[in-house]
Amino acid sequence: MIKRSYFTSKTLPYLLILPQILVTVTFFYWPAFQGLMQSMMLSDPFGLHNTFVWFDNFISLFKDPLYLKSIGITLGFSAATAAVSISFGLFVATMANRALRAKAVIRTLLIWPYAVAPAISGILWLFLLHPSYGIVSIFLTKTFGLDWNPVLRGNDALIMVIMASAWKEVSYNFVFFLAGMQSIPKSLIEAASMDGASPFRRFWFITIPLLSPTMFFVTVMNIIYSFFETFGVIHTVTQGGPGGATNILVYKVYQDGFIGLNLGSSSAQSVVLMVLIITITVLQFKYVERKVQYTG
Amino acid sequence: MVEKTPILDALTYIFLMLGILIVGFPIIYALIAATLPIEEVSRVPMPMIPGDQFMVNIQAAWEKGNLGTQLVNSFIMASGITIGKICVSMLGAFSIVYFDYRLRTVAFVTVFCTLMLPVEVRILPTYEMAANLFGPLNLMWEKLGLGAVAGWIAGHDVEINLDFSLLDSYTGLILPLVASATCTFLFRQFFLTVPEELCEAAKMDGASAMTFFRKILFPLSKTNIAALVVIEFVYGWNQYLWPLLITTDPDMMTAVIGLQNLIPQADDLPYWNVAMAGSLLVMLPPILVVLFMQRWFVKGLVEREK
Amino acid sequence: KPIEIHWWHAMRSARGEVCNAMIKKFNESQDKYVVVGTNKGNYDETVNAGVAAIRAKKQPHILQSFEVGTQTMMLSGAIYPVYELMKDAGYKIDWDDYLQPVLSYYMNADGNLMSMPFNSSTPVMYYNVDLFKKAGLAPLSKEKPVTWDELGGMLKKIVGSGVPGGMVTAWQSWTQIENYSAIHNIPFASKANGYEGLDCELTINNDKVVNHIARLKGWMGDKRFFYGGQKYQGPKSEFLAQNAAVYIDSISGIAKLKKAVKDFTWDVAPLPVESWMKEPQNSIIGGASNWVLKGHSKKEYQGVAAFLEFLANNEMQEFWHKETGYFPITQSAYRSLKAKGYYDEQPYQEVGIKQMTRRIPTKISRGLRLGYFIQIRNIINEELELVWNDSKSPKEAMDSAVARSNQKLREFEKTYK
Amino acid sequence: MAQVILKDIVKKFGKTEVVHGISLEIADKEFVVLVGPSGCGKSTVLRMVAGLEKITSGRVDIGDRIVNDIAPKDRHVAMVFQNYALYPHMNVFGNMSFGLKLSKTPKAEILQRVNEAATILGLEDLLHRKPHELSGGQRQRVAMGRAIVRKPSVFLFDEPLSNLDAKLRTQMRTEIKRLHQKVQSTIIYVTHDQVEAMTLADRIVVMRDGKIEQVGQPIELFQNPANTFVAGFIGSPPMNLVPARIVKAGNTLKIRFNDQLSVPLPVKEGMKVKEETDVIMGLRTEDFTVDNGNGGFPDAWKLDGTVEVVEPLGGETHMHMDFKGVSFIAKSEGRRIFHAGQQLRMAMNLNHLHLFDADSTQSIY
Amino acid sequence: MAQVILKDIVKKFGKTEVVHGISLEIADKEFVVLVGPSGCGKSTVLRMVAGLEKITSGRVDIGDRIVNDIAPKDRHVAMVFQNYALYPHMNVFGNMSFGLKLSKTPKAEILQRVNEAATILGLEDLLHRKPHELSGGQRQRVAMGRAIVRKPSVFLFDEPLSNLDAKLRTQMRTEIKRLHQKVQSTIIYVTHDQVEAMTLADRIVVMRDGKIEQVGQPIELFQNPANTFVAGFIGSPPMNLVPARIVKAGNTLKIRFNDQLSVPLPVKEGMKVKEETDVIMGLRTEDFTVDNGNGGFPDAWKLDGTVEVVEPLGGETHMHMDFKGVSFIAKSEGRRIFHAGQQLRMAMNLNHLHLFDADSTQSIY
Ligand SMILES: Nc1ncnc2c1ncn2[C@@H]1O[C@H](COP(=O)(O)OP(=O)(O)OP(=O)(O)O)[C@@H](O)[C@H]1O
Ligand SMILES: Nc1ncnc2c1ncn2[C@@H]1O[C@H](COP(=O)(O)OP(=O)(O)OP(=O)(O)O)[C@@H](O)[C@H]1O
Ligand SMILES: O=P(O)(O)OC[C@H](O)CO
Ligand SMILES: [Mg+2]
Ligand SMILES: [Mg+2]
Repeated sequence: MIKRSYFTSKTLPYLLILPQILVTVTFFYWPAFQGLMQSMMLSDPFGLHNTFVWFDNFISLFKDPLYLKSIGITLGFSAATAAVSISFGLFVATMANRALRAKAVIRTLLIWPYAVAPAISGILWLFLLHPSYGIVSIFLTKTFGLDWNPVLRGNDALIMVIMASAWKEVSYNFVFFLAGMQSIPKSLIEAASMDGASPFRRFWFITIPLLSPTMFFVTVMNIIYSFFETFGVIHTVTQGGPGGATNILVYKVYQDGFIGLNLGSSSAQSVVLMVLIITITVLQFKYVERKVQYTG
Repeated sequence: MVEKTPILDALTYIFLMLGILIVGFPIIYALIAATLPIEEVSRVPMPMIPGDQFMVNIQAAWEKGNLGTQLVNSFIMASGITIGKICVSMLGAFSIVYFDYRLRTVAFVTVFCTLMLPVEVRILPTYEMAANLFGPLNLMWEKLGLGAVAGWIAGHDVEINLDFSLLDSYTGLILPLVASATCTFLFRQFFLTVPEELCEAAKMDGASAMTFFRKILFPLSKTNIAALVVIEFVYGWNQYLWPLLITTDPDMMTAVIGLQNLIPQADDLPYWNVAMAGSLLVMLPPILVVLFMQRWFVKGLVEREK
Repeated sequence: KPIEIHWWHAMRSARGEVCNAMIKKFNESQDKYVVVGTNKGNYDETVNAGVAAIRAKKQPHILQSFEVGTQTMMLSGAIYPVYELMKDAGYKIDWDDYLQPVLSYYMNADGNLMSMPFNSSTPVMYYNVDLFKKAGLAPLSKEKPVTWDELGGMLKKIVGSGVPGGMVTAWQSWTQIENYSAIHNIPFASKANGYEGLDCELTINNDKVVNHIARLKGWMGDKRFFYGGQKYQGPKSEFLAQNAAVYIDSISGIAKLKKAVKDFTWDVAPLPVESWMKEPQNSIIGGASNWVLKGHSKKEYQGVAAFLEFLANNEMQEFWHKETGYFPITQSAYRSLKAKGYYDEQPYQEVGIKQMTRRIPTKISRGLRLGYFIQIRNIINEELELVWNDSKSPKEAMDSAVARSNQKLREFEKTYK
Repeated sequence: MAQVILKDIVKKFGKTEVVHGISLEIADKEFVVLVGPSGCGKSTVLRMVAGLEKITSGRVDIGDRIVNDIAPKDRHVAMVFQNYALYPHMNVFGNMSFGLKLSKTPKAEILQRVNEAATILGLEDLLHRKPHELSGGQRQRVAMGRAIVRKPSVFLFDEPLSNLDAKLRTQMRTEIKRLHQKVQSTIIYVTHDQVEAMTLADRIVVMRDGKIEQVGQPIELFQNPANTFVAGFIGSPPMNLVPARIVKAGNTLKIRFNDQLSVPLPVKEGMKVKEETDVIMGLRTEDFTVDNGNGGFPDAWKLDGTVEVVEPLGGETHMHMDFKGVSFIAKSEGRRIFHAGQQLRMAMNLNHLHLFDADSTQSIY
Repeated sequence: MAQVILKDIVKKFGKTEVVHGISLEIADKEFVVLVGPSGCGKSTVLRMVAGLEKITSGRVDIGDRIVNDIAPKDRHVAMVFQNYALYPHMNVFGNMSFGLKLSKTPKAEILQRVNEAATILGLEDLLHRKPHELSGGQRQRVAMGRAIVRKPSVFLFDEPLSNLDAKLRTQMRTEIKRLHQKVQSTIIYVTHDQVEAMTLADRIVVMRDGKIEQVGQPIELFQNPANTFVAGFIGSPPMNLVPARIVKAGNTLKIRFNDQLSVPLPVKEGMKVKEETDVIMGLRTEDFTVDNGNGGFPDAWKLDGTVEVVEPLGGETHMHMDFKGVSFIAKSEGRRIFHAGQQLRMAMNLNHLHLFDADSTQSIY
């Protein structure tokens, strides 16, 4: 971390880091502190009546079956989103890596959804999967006789937001997997083929294990994405419904805090999320430390 | 590889095409929808042959959604976040990597604790912060009884109410999102890979810290900057919850938020054609940025991993 | 330089345009003030934008809040009650001229008006005349409500005639529980629906409501009823697409239907009642009122008062009513329209007014005043959805809605103690 | 039975041909080293034998089969890569047994073979380590072990030592030599280090630009390089190569460097050098001796020169000499001290003279 | 006036001391090479002279100033780095002129100085190239050019050639030597390559573990290494170092390797070797000769041995020999062919014998 040849100056380094610190403290630490305080208070929506209640908000939160359900939904949603986008991304990346020609074109054709806002992705998929006029749902209903109705049925709604969220992440994962695969030394693959491994076995026994650091990173990023950035998707598509089936944690923070105006509970939920994210970050760093080495 | 696997090769390309098609389908469908008149688009199922109403719909979206102003806002917000983040984080990383000072570790930890925490989890207090930047000062004034002290000194009641709001301002859209360590982290990683000898050579050549930064480090960071420009521009452009909360003036709204006005709500006619036209318009700029700057973008993304 | 008056409202598309027209008229009518109207999204979003702004001390002068936010706003300590405002500004308003069911919703315990009624509505039943005819059904009366049983029979015929679905409803909590309770004089909550104390509790898990929900659920089996969702898709588009022949929504739906329906005839009828309810009560109001927020200068409040006064004048109210379907909130505006023969030409415009004023409101049909009502509505919506998608029985759902809501009510009570 | 025969093999990448029709017969159990400058096609040839690269035209036989269309795993060859290409996620045992597992070898046999190889290479105690827990030399050994367990009839090595430091390189070189003696397989070994080539090879193949320049035993290449390229490539410091002209002097021939300097051309049986031809004269640095009167060389072979640069290496000293405008590097025993500017009389041992045609650069003497 | 004097300099990184009080006087215009194994502190010493590293204690004088507290740019020193450290975004001209520009040198003078340096180094045509458009050798030259333009009184080189391949290394070595002759500055040069050290240095400083082991002219170190470390470090292949014991045999002393093998210890004036001491015997590989009867060595110096491994390098051959259980490496002229297993009678030239104390490893003979 420390460069050997540093500069010495009494004030300059402080001046240089100052803007960063200022912004961070103002818009990060102070709000986070406030959030923490708020999470231990009962307040009216207007912040005019505040009662300090210690951990009551947290206690009632974890006693609330709906919050627990929301945790479950979030986990399921994230896992599914990650699983769909990772497996699809991995699959396409594998194919692209096999393709000898046109890698650049393929990448161009696959990369752009990354740039689409989650909210817009939600709109697109809503349009595709809407029960009464979405082309995909019509296709599903007509072809497979499925009774597809995300407006009514929680599972269908969940599938819809998973699709909309995963779609966008596919390109992100694709980029990483392709890069990961390309950084696996060719000689390893060649050694495996000398050892008599078929393409499929090479993929299974060499590529996948060697991709595990990338896989881990991508998983973490996907989880963070589906925990937070999918807010736009949920907000535009289901608003947490039907019957709370798509009410993921971050949406619940918004719904309870901004729509329901229950600030204490909402803040407590934010704090829970913060702790969660910090844990993930720490894990991520720990893992990165002992990353598998490619060469050697 | 060397195996003769024509079937596998063919499958590879078939699957690739399929993959690209699946990934591309929503946009193709949106494109078609955007060319149709309202009657066609609300037909079930929607015809898959493009119509001729594209420009009409685009225009409708443009006007109805106030997209002209909002695209400009989005652009300002995205660029502001991009430039702000890059400036702040580059200087910060420079300080952390190239200087040795007492509080360096403190600064490092302070900054990097924020690495992965998205705005969403601290949204409410951040909002209040943005609403009045001097809130904490006022609070301290009250809580610490400074007012009373000042009053005692001045001999009369002193009321201080500093008031500086970032709501409905570009600063408000931008600044709170600049507070993240991802870029700083990336620059730090990059600076650590810059050979130490380069810095030493510059020192032997008589360069001061800032000269080294301007003349050597900055030019060397060009590709990293380019990568970050793409990533942060897309990030800024696609922000949702924050601008949703902080802007109330329609002339300050960003395009992604404004787009919600185009989506047929319970109380509108299903103008999906216009909604799709609007969506296309709003998603176009970041897509173009990503496509045109693909090379750097990929590099930047992948380097984040490290 | 004219003084700017900011008004945040939830009026969009058709209604938004009418609002803008009224603002424009006001601004042109004088040069001391300029009203700036801003749509802040739907009702929820507008209230939360307002709350956030109040916390941040960036509040507008006038905030539109739907009826559900009434208790929240009243207790907020952030409002400038309109009766005081108008008095302070020197306006003498004849409050008796206002529609009483509307006023009573927004009055405090002392009978003083806290917010200015603006867009008041009540739910009614829209139906597709053509589909009715096709199914061999006669048009419905605009005065006398059909019973739910009769409606059930009609819907059966309609579905039998090949229409994909029978009935849909917007605002399910408002129309099927809140108004159902009012019309049948069933308490929605204890303590006179919350008017008489923060320590009230919900009572919607009573047999009557549960049975009603169970009936709707039963209708889902043969498509006499289906669920159209809450947003984007909404029941209205089902009605528009003629997937449903009956559509329950606020009278404010008139504006939109007028604009959107091209290929069939529709009409309005009062909400159905139970056959045992010989004298159905009034329905309760919906829509929203304008709250004046504290923290501005006297001069500005002068302008606010002028604007509110302007909105309430006959000309504006007639315009508003005609264009949107919302009530004219003063008796005089109503009378003036009547006198002009407007309701003879457009009889459907009067269905809501008549339904709402058909009886003196009881303590139970007067309205609802609950803390965290926005969350409670979401809870009810959620629980109903769980009924619709077979996750819960009506009784379970209502029990759970009551339990969950009561918890919110207790939290609210604690906060304000 | 594992001779390897390359017949007119050509390799094109797209349109560029990088191997231009190479033919080579490698006997069973022979240790053949391919050398040549970077990019000359050594690896490409090796990889064609391995089956990792398609053969554009020509054919490769291993044992008594044409292997052009046989998959790498079925060619009975094993390869050791420059960067070892160990599977980082498997331990040493896993690395060595991977191929056997894939070919469904019985467990007991795998165990036995791996242990055998581990014993040969002294890896017994490392079987449970992951590659990143090994030193460079150990990794190198594992890579060889992975090759050995498969009992291939041909071993292919692609610069296996170039990632190691000098000391380890010397040590591993010896181990490879020992290994060859033990396993008795055919070995094709690529390097660009001529010391490795000289010390390891039964025969060296010198390549340049996708062609073979010369094939032969190490000492043969050293003593009889076929052309200036081989002459300059084999031997360190490299042979002095100086342009000159053959002229007639009386009835003998002389090698004339410039107006002032020429030496007689010793007559050799069957010599085909003609007068008035431009040549390149080659003489190794060790064929200079400081004249002390008793070297037994004719006087005409002795030249007066000036020492320009002295490079004392301890055991030997390299002197950059100038003889009337012609530069040579001479090697001398290390303990005598010379200094720049010194005048010296040097004897050239013209018995070891080489002459190359100036145009074709081929040896003509 | 640019002598460089190090006086008791110590360097600590945090709590670990890596340079333990080194003193050294370097004369004006002297070419001093620091050698030693990796991590011994060579670079650290150099960097303290350059001013890139604070001196923990002791002092450094350059010319007639104490420079401990003088900034690098004001010390009149220039440094060439191992990886060249060229500014990748500037062209050659930019790289060379950067320092001058920063010191506000007039344009005309910059131009002149850069051109001058470019001429010296043959870089005239490359001034507009970016570093990545240059070959390794050219980059190396630019790095030197960047140092030259500053007209420093002391040049510091930190392993400047270790990134180059063998051929280029030899060539650049000569260039550096020539450069020294031209610019006549003091040079401190760090390397771990002993050939470089031998060929370039006026004096070599051998370091180990932050201390100086020996300072001297190359040949002096080669011939009289102060201890086994220097003995093993200087010379390639390294000196044979074999443990032995001094025993009395009649009235002479003998060096006994084991029960079967011993050689007489030639008597030397003022010799302090005592009987019954454990020693390490050192003999260079070139001090073995295959006995042909006329080497003039006493018979007692001749031993019968077996050739174990032969490494023919062309010009010379290294033979790993076994003499009754004791291993030596012997170097022989290249043209004679030996083979493993051959029995040979070798003469040791005990005139060049070294003895080191087994405990202190210091030279005692
Ligand atoms: N996959 C490829 N595509 C195109 N050209 C290639 C490819 N592989 C090798 N070449 C080219 O073929 C030529 C020979 O390459 P090869 O790797 O065989 O050289 P080499 O003798 O092994 O060199 P080195 O000593 O550097 O390993 C080179 O010019 C190289 O650029
Ligand atoms: N900045 C530093 N912080 C801590 N220890 C250091 C630092 N720089 C060098 N060292 C340590 O000081 C010792 C000497 O390092 P130095 O770089 O001088 O060795 P060297 O002789 O140049 O080795 P090499 O030949 O590998 O370059 C080493 O043990 C090294 O680990
Ligand atoms: O559609 P509106 O404006 O009549 O409002 C309906 C309900 O009252 C909302 O709570
Ligand atoms: Mg190669
Ligand atoms: Mg070093």
